[in-house]
Amino acid sequence: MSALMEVTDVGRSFGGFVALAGISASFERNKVTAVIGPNGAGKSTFFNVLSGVLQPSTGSIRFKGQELKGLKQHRFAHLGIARSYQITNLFPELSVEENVRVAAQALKTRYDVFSHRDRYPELAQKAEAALAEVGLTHRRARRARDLAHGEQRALEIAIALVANPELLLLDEPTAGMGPEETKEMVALIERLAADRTILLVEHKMKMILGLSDRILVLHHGRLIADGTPTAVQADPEVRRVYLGQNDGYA
Amino acid sequence: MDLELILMQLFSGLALGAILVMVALGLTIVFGMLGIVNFAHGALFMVGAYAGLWVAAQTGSFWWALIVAPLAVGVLGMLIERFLIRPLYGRTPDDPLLLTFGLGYVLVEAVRITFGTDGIPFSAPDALQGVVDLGVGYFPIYRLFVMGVVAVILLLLWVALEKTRFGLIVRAGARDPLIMKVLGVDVSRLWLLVFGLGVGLTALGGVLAAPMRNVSPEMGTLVLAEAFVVTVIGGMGSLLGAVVAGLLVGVAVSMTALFAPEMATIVMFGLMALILLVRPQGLFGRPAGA
Amino acid sequence: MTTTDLAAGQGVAPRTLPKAGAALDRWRVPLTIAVLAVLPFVLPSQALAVNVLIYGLFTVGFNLLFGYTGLLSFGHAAFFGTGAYLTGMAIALLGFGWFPAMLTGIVGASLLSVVIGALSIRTRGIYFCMVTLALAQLVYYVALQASGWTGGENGLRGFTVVKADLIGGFSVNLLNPLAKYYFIMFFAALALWFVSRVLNSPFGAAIEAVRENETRARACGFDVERTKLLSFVLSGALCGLAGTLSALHLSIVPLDALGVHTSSIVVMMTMLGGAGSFFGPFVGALVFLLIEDVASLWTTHWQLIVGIVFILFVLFLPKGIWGSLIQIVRRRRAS
Amino acid sequence: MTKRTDHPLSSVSRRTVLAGLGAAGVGLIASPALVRAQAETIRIGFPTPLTGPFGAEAKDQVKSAELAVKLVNDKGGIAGRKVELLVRDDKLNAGEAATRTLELIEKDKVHAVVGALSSAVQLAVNEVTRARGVIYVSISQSDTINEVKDFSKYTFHEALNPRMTTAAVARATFKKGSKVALLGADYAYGHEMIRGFKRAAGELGAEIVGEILHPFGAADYSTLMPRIRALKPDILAICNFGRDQANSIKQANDFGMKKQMQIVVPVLLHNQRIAVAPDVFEGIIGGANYYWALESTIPSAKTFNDAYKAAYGSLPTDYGAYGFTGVSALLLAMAKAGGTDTDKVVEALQDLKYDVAKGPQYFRKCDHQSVQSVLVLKSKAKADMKSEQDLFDIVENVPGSEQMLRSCGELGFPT
Repeated sequence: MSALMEVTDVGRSFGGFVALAGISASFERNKVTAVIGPNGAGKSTFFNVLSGVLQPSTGSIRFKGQELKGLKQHRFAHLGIARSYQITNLFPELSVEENVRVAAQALKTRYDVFSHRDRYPELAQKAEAALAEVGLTHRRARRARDLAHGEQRALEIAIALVANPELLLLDEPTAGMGPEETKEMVALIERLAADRTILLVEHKMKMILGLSDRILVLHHGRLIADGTPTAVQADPEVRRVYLGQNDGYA
Repeated sequence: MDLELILMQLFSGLALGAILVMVALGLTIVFGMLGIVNFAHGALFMVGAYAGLWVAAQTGSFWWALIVAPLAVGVLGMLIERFLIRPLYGRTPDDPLLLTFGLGYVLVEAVRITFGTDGIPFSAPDALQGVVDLGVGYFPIYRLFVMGVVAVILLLLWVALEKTRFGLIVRAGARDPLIMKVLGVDVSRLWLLVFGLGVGLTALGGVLAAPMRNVSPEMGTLVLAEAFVVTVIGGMGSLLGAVVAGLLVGVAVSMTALFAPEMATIVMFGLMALILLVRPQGLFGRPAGA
Repeated sequence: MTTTDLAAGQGVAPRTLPKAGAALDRWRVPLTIAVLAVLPFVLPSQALAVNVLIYGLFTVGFNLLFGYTGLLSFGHAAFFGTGAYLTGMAIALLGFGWFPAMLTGIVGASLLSVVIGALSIRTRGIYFCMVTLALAQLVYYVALQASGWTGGENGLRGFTVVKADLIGGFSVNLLNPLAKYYFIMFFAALALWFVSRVLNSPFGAAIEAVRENETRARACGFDVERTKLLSFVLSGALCGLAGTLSALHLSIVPLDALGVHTSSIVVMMTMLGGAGSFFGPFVGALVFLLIEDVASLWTTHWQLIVGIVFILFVLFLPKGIWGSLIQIVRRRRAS
Repeated sequence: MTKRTDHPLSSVSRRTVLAGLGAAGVGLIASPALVRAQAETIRIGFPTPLTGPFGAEAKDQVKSAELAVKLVNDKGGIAGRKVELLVRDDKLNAGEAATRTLELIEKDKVHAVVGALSSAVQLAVNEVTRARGVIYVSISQSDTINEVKDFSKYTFHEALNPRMTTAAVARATFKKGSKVALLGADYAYGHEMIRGFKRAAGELGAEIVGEILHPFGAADYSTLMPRIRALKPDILAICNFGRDQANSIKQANDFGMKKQMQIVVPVLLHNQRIAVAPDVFEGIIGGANYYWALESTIPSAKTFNDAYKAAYGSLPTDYGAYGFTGVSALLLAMAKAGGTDTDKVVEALQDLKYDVAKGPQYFRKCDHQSVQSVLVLKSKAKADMKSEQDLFDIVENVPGSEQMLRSCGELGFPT
């Protein structure tokens, strides 16, 4: 079986500034891969290119054999790629249940202006399932903006999850969380990893080392290391890059 | 069509352009610095004209009106910012737009109550009356004077914004209010001043326009439209854009006048629509959403 | 661009209502129709009641775009006016019956909204507002110039429908104010029912998602541009219907139907009533027209009152009358 | 026509359709009976743009109209019935005017409507009253309403129209061989004035050297001035109205045009002249329906001025006078008809010969246009003004004649 996603020589520049250059990597099914790197290394750009927010300037991205370059962003979700955001990015005035259901709906029906929403019971079921998976069932009727921070992070993942994506891109899922909340999130990601391919950006090294099967290290827009956590930890260039930047994460 | 007429037409176009620049200045500054589309712009222009009228009547001097009225209306602008607009920061950008829209109604009606619904005569000072022979045709001295004033104001603004510390802060504040906080600049006072400046310039435009266009409560309606056209074409918030667009529109209208003068308004709005579609941020504006 | 793009999100009430409101919500169409049905007996005049119907419907159409999709247009007069003009022109110039003429108006307004919508949704926020304003002004000036068809500044006349023939030989006498009221109310009710369906539909959820968070909606798989365009066209069609009814009601089409003033009052009505709520538009239209009607009887400076009321709403009640009521009820329930 | 008695739904339909529209049935019963006591007040609706740029003219109209009503009531009313004027603000908006007129007819049950100050509003009111068979005396200037397309048996035009004013002004100013340039607003009223001047020029042997249109409601005319000057006309006829007129004349003045040509306008507005400095208007010639100084030659003008002064302490204005002559003509006809029976009042208006403020007037048979004198005025220099109200010299008082109007055939009426 071939890789789920194949990234070949992808680059992206803004005006004259090269944010990403010559990245090649392939992602196997049902593995957790972490992308790390110092601030400004190009992690966000890489994520945005993989999720269709930005078009790559060069190179190609294949997902299940299909070229993604040139596709509109909203098509990515339909192909089975979902993402969460680093900064909480919900539908603030909608209820928790509506947040998830509308996400599920995007793949099912987008322009039905006439039948009642309840005519799509499977959407509600999917939403319930996703909420149950992240442990938010009891908050179903709350407005998203009224949730606690940890709960909003969980909802963030539920929205991505409800599309039942094959590839899940998580952008700093534990950002701003305390130790307790972080622990819960790690457990959640571990559960999800059982039957999904996950790509995540994180700063918390301890967590990454425990969670990932593989780590990509970006620096100045280039891929400087790619391997198992142990291999990457031992990599001299990675050590050099992170030396002095060891702000308590590692 | 002889060359003389075309030259004269070109000159009239540039002169009209200068007036359009003047009309749009306040709108573009307030948008550029505060991100607020001031729908009361036309009304404040009109209030400026009436304030000038009142000062001129009290002092008997156009020159006093030219100085005092913009200052007074500028203070009114600061009050508006402080009590009506400031509560809206942090809400959607639509809210200040809607508020100033309502404010426009109030100002027009307030002037109608105070000064009546009819227009009021307002003449240029004797020194500026009459016409001068430009070689290709006659031109009113007063319009030449307005062109001069606009040039001086633009120069002053340019120096103030590009060459002073205040200008540096204002420009930085326009890009990122957060930086201002970090630098310890009192952003709210800055915005108060900028809004006051914008409104004061708008009022100055009103005083200057008064001897050319008759002073009436509705005189701002068209001004708002003209200012929008110029600001949008030039790029909202760009001073250079306002100048280029003002002159461009002036010349376009003037050249239209040679063939189909009745199409002048359509040409203005058509130009604006075209720019919005091809280059929504305008000729010199920063791209939207950035 | 920040990841949380709230530019599209208006300060509007969510559709999620407390349980007390749920019943109200379920019966919203019959309830609105019931209230509308008694309006002619409650308001000072039937002409005012008809205006509440027409402007209420206009506001409902506008609210679909502004309140629910989060797009502030300052050019909706284009659709209202086009609906009105095409209806009048179909009768006066082509000799159509009232119903084909109505269809002409609605279809024409919808087509125009496809064009204006496609051009304007490429921009956002304040720019969207300006593009719609500019394009609507173009439509206005075109109508002013094309005076051979539109009557220009004099307005369109000569299409008074005295009697609307129904199927099977029945007819409604439109010179009788009450009959005309219920005739127009029938179409308003139909439109309300349709809007209610739209809001309850999956598409209704989609536009709210776009309003709340465009970026996220796109990541979820919504084609944001197409969703906005469809909402724009539905909105344009409804406003066109309102224009159509206004033409039949007044038996003239004033050029002002296409003017900035018409675009503005629908914004004001929506803000007064409450953007993004089902009942808001009719509440807004009713309150606005009442203020105007009553105030203009005892002062010529009624615009001062309208302006002040509007400012107070923007400052203190941005959710409008109905939106604020919902909020109060929700707070009560929460505490 | 007995429109108000009609049932909302024709009898056939009531059985079926009404079932679904129960409330309509209620309305049927609720709709007021029409048989009214003979002593009932006569109500006259008066839509006028109290708000907006013509607020001052509108207020003058209301004052004059109320004076006309008062004078009749003081003499015991009409057939023992008091007359009441119901003033409504039409906001200079045709849609608003139509709504207000519907309200006046349906709710206030007026017996007639008088008013309007713009062509669009006038045509809107005309459309509404025509369909409902209500008498309307229009007091706004337009050529359009004279044409057969908008003809209503129930509508009478008290105001002058562009054809009349341009004819009179041209007669007083155009000479054989005069070179005339036309500057006009690009809308119906502007076109009508231009057409009028062109026709008059043809008759008088003057030459039209150019015709320049400007957008309706323009604020700046500077770009048109070089072209006008290049035409080297003897006379510049400015064909626009209100603020457009004030702005274009002011700017023509700024460009020194008055030194090279005589500026004429079809209608010289009293209040507009006050709103603009006297030196701007100095020497400009234009038409008018009324000017108070007529009192030196016309007795009825003196009576009107005196009554107006007694009531309000000032002199009536041009547009104000329309309110007086329009309402007075209607009331005279009602008195002749002995009440408010529509057909009788229409008949009486058709036969009416009246002189209430400006000399003899009557309504022409085919289009119901009031045939009346047109004043040609010249704006005075500030130094020559003896009082605040002393604005114009009367150049000529052109007596009313059907010659000044387009013929009934031209308007599309069967001849």
